[in-house]
Amino acid sequence: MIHFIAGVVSSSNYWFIVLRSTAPILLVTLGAVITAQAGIMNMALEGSMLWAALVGVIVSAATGSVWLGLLAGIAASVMVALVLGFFALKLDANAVLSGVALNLVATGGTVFVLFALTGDKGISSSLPSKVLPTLTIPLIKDIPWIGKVVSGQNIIVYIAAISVVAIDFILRRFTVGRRIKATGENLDAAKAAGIDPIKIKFFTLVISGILAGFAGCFLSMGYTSNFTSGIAAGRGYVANAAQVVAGGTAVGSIFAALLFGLTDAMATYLQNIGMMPELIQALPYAVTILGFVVVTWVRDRRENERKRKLFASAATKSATKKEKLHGV
Amino acid sequence: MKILKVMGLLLLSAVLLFPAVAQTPQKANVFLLISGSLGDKGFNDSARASLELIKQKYGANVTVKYTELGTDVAKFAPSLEDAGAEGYDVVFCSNNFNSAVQEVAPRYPKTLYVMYDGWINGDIGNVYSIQYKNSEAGYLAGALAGLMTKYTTDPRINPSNVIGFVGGRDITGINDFFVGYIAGAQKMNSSIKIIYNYVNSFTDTAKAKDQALVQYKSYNADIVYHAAGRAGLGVFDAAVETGKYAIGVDTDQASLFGNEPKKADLILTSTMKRVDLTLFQAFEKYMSGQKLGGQKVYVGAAEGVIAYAPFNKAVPASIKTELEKLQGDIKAGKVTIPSAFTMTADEINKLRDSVNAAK
Amino acid sequence: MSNIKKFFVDRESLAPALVTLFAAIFSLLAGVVLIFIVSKDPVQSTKNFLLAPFLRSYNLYYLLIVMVPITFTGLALCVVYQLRYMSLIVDASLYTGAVVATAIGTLVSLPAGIHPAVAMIASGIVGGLIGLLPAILKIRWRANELVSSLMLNYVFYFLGSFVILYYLRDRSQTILSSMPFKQTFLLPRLIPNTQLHAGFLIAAGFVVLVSIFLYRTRWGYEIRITGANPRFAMYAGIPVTSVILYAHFISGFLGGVGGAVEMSGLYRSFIWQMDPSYAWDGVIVAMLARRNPKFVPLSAAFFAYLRVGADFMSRRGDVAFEFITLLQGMIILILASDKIVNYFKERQLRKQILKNQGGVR
Amino acid sequence: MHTLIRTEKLSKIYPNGTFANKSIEFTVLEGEIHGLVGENGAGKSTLMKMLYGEEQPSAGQILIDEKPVSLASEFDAIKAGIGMVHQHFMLVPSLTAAENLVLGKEPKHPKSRTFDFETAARVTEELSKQYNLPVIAKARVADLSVSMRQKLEILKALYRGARILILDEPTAVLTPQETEELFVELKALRNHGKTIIFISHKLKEIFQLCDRVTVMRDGRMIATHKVAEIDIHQISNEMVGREVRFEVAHPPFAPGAKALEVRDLAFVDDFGIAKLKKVSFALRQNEILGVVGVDGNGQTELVEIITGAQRALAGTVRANGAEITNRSPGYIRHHGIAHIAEDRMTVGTALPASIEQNILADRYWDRKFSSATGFLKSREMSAYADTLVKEFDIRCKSAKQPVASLSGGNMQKVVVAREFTASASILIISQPTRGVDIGAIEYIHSKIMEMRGAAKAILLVSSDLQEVMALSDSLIVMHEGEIVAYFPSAASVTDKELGLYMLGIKRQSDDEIRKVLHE
Repeated sequence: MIHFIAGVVSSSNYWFIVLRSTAPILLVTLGAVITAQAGIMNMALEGSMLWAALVGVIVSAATGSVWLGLLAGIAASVMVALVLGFFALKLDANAVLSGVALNLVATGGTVFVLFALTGDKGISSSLPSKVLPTLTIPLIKDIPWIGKVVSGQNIIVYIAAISVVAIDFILRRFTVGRRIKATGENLDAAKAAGIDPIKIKFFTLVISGILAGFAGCFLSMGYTSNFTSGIAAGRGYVANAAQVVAGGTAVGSIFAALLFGLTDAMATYLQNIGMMPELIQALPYAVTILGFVVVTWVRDRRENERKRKLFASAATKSATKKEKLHGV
Repeated sequence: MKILKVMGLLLLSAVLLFPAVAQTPQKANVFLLISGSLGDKGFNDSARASLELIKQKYGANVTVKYTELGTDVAKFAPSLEDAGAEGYDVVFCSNNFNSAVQEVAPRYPKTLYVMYDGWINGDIGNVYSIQYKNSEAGYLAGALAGLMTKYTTDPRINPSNVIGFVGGRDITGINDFFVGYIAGAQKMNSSIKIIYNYVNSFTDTAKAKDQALVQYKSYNADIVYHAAGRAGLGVFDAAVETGKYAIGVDTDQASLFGNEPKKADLILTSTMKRVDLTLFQAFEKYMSGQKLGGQKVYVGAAEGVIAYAPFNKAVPASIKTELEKLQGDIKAGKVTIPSAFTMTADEINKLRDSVNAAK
Repeated sequence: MSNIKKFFVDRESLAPALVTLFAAIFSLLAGVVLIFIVSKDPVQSTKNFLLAPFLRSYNLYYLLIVMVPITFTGLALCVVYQLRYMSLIVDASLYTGAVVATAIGTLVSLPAGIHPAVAMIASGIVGGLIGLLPAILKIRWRANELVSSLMLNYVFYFLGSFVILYYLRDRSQTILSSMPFKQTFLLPRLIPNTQLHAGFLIAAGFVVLVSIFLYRTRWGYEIRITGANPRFAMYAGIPVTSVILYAHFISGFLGGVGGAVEMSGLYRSFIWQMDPSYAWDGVIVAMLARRNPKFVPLSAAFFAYLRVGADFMSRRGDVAFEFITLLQGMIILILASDKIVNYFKERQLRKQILKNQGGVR
Repeated sequence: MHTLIRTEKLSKIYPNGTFANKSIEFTVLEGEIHGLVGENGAGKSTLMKMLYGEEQPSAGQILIDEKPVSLASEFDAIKAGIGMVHQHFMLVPSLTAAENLVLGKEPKHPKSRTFDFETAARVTEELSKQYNLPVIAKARVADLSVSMRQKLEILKALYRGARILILDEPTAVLTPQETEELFVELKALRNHGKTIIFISHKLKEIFQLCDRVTVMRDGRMIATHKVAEIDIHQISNEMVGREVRFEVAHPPFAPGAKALEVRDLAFVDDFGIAKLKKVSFALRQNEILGVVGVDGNGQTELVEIITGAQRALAGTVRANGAEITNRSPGYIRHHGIAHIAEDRMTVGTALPASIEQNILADRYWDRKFSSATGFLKSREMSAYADTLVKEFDIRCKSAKQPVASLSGGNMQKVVVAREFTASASILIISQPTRGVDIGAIEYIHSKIMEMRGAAKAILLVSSDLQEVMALSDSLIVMHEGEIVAYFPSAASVTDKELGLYMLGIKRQSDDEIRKVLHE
């Protein structure tokens, strides 16, 4: 068993599949991270993905252009995020409940629309939709092991990678990142500094909508070549769990999404050696919860440790730190 | 459309007014209930196609109607009830309705319930149930795959003797395909190894694609056969992505990808399970006055229900001939094919293990 | 008469009831508008949608049957909503409860009457234990209960179908189906030739039990106080942690029993091909009931009415029944945004005070 | 001098019905330090929130430079040249001082348009030097001392070009040295031409610092004076509204046995500040032990630990001989401790619940109210609630109405009704009359004295010095998480003397302090 796992992990094909199945999760996790940093939980990511997947397929089939499809899909996804923002930020509705409601609207609405357009409920196979291209990267493709993993992936996989950098930039390099952080960490402080928290939250919602749009379009126009009902398959929810594991950073999102992607891909392989498929499929979700719990636990412990240390120094009144900070 | 409805209503009232007259019915209403959804380019679409055949033959003498019910089994019985109460003469439904049919059919003895892809539990006078010899379909696919994987002059075929299988669920109906597939492949290629996965769903195309990708890429499978309903369409996506072959199931799936030649070119053939034909034939019999209620039939290649779809041009003539001969033999009952229905769980496990390419 | 009035009119104020009514009416109107957009014969479709239970008697029975599981999940969610928790784990409780009941219904031999009762208790306990998990994760590790319950729902769905598939499956069936339940396990049908089963009465009984529990016992009292203000509850000496735990156990218990009742009442073997996800329906039932169990039958009936109408209409016409999921989402959105109503309430209050104070000084 | 800010008939009513500001006519001149005094709940903070755009006036208007302005948000206020230093600092702990300073108006790299941290840090240091307000630009705010955070807040306002600085009780969190330092800095700012509004309820500070002072009471503006022209008594009269506030009949003091004993209690808050450092004292029956101190010197934490809302890092608490350290509030209540929480809105009551539920929340389990099988006796419950409503004069339509619908005073009476009938031997009373009308204050005070007469041991914590002095038999003074003085007889000490201890200027010897343990 261990031998088998080691064999799988060392194969480039495994990592190819990992990257592929991690990409959509990574995209939505980034979306969940950036909204969470601004202090709003985007529970509607699942719905965003569903609408993006459907609208992408419909528009690409209607126009014959995969790029227009992608654009329309992203627009649909952003729309969902904006509606969430409207209810949660303008009408003061509970953000989580509104998100859940929007997901329901999406689950039913996508099938409803698909049926109204094609007469089919389950799959868009009657629509001649297009597929996003895969890319072969010139030099990298020739590197022995890495080339097989990194090159030849769907364009969205690379967009996911670029998104990590982009979100990292937004959060750490751009001024808006500080405003996002201020809004999420101390809303009153942000307001007192003249920042409009609602604007910031809307901004993050739009970003998360774009990211979920990419992810949704990937699912129906790359990952597979059709929209199928419920195609998001809970990835939006997984993202909200992974967001916690990510610890609020773009780089953390990679690890969090990989946690799911690695086990998800491994599950396919473990099935091959006769592990019970149903049990194996529970694994990625179980691992995500585990990661979720471990991360919060470690964070709490670290916090307590910090407090204890501070007390030790305060009690002994050596207070070197205090002096240093008071002094100057 | 409206005229049709009015006519349907007229017909309906005619049927309701003169039930006794219709010894050999001249007119009939048919209702097809679909579990899951259409668009699978297979099983369910095939069932819907039967309605077309019926319309073609009987024209204005029949009204046909279908509805997609999804996976919520709670609504199956009320839907059947509805069909019965509205006086439909013939109701088509799949084996997923088994318990609902048991519940409802006795209440509407005038309606004939045609249940396909499984036998009804118990004996009910107005239920006609049809079981298919899935294992024969599997056997056909296995034979093709077993031969093709040796045909290494084709650049898409690698030297390893590994083929793949993606099943919907680890259940008897699917394992029947699989058992036949193994037997057929072994018959044609004694050193065959098979890599297999179950999607655990008949709808999750993405998962099926993931699994097929693993089979193609990590285990060097040249050909993957699927029996996973709508989810199985993901296998074709994987075939396109890796440039390898796949075998379709239930209908001539290659012909359904007219707008996607890349996909169609990689589907070597499909093992057809003519749900459309069996339902049509059942209806013909009904119209000719035969009593079908209470019967359970087991149909396969002999009845022309299970057969190869036209072969892809990638299949060399020599293989084609050999397979056509095989198909004839099966039709004539000259080949013994194991069936999952007669095997214990252990036997199935052992069989799968013995050919598992991952072990 | 005054008692009846007292039953329906919320003590605190009428506003929430009005919002609820508004949401219900709005959803029906939105439904009709949608029908007119997509249907070729909108009048007939609308008629089928709105009048289904009155057009055909079996639709009425179907409505009552549909009410059973969503009454259970609605009650279960009422209990957690009283705590202002958002856990959706009742989905896993119900599914796993059905699996446990299937095991007992197929493998164990017991006398009639006792057999389903034992199954319900066992399913309830298993469901209750599952219900505890998100609460424990929240209390111990501050993990958001909605997210963790959604993840756990997947885990338990896969575990449950694993058990069905490998231990309880009827191998002679082509499809996924458990072995048939033993006769002793089945609940009686209330009306011959219909599927309306005794589980309906059990659900009704649980409505009464949960109402009494929440509003007439000290444990329910603790739950309500804790929900109203957990810091206050802690301060007043209420063992908040254990309150949260037993409330979640009870919620899961209700889910588990609901699963068992569905199995022994409606079905003859376990034939769920997928998770029926009754918890999502429970969300809206509990919200429409304003987390008060005594209103659950009413809101479950409303929801079942929507669903039966949508099914009937979609079979008869050209509108997909999925549109009720759409309506469901809209109802939640409206109910979640009752801040709009609060806003008007506050504005009125402010005006009143200004008026009372006159010109000030 | 030029009138910088003027308000006309400015009124504010909160959604819950609180009438916080009534037709305020408030004027600030350019270049002055203007004091704003009043007791808790007098409406100072509300007035300032309106000036800073955080709250919108219900009526009236604000004029700056004699021009009407609409301050719809903080952003508008900043644009109008107003800066505010809140009592609770508006800082983002995980960001650095420099990042906090420029938040909302960040410098960017000219080319990449990314955040320019180096410039931010440089600007911070320059401003810091210019106004002589030292901060460490590159340190995270979480690591800064309280006074440095305050300076950062002032710099933040200045960075945004504030002409007018509002400081909301800035000295509440400072040590005396820090306070003095701050005053020097503020005067320097005035000399730079800035206008400062200084909010406080400490009159001494007003006289040290301000040019003019405005007094508020009960949401109204009472008067504005030049500080040089009035004396402290006049202001204090205006603040209180009558000559003598408290005259409580004090029966002779005859302390009984030790009821509550606290030893070596230590606690560190989330920011790593040691809020309690080895606090020890004992409380006896028949005794009202007052706890005196400037807000934020550990009183809140002390009460929270005794009543089980917080866990102590070290130390023990014993009630009637039983150890209750770090036990659950329920356990502690069972051991004879009742508690009037300082914050009745978030802790002391459950606002959406009914008066009845609030009154019975600590005793619903009693056999009087619920049967052995767990069923509630609703008739007994409502009868009981009705009697308490009557006995404690809670003004309401019915005991079934939610507490949220009551006025502050009546809300507090609900708390008092519950806690004083809890059959506890020890009462922990925090801020019993904060934000409560005069009538209710007198009533609550008389009830407290009644409790003392009933042989209870009472720990009284209040930031209202007069209240503590009038009610208490003996006093302890807390400063920076420590007990710095113990007075066995409250009558023998003056408020001036207490002030020296409260501000940390004086400290008793350890031996004297230890007497509070009565060993």
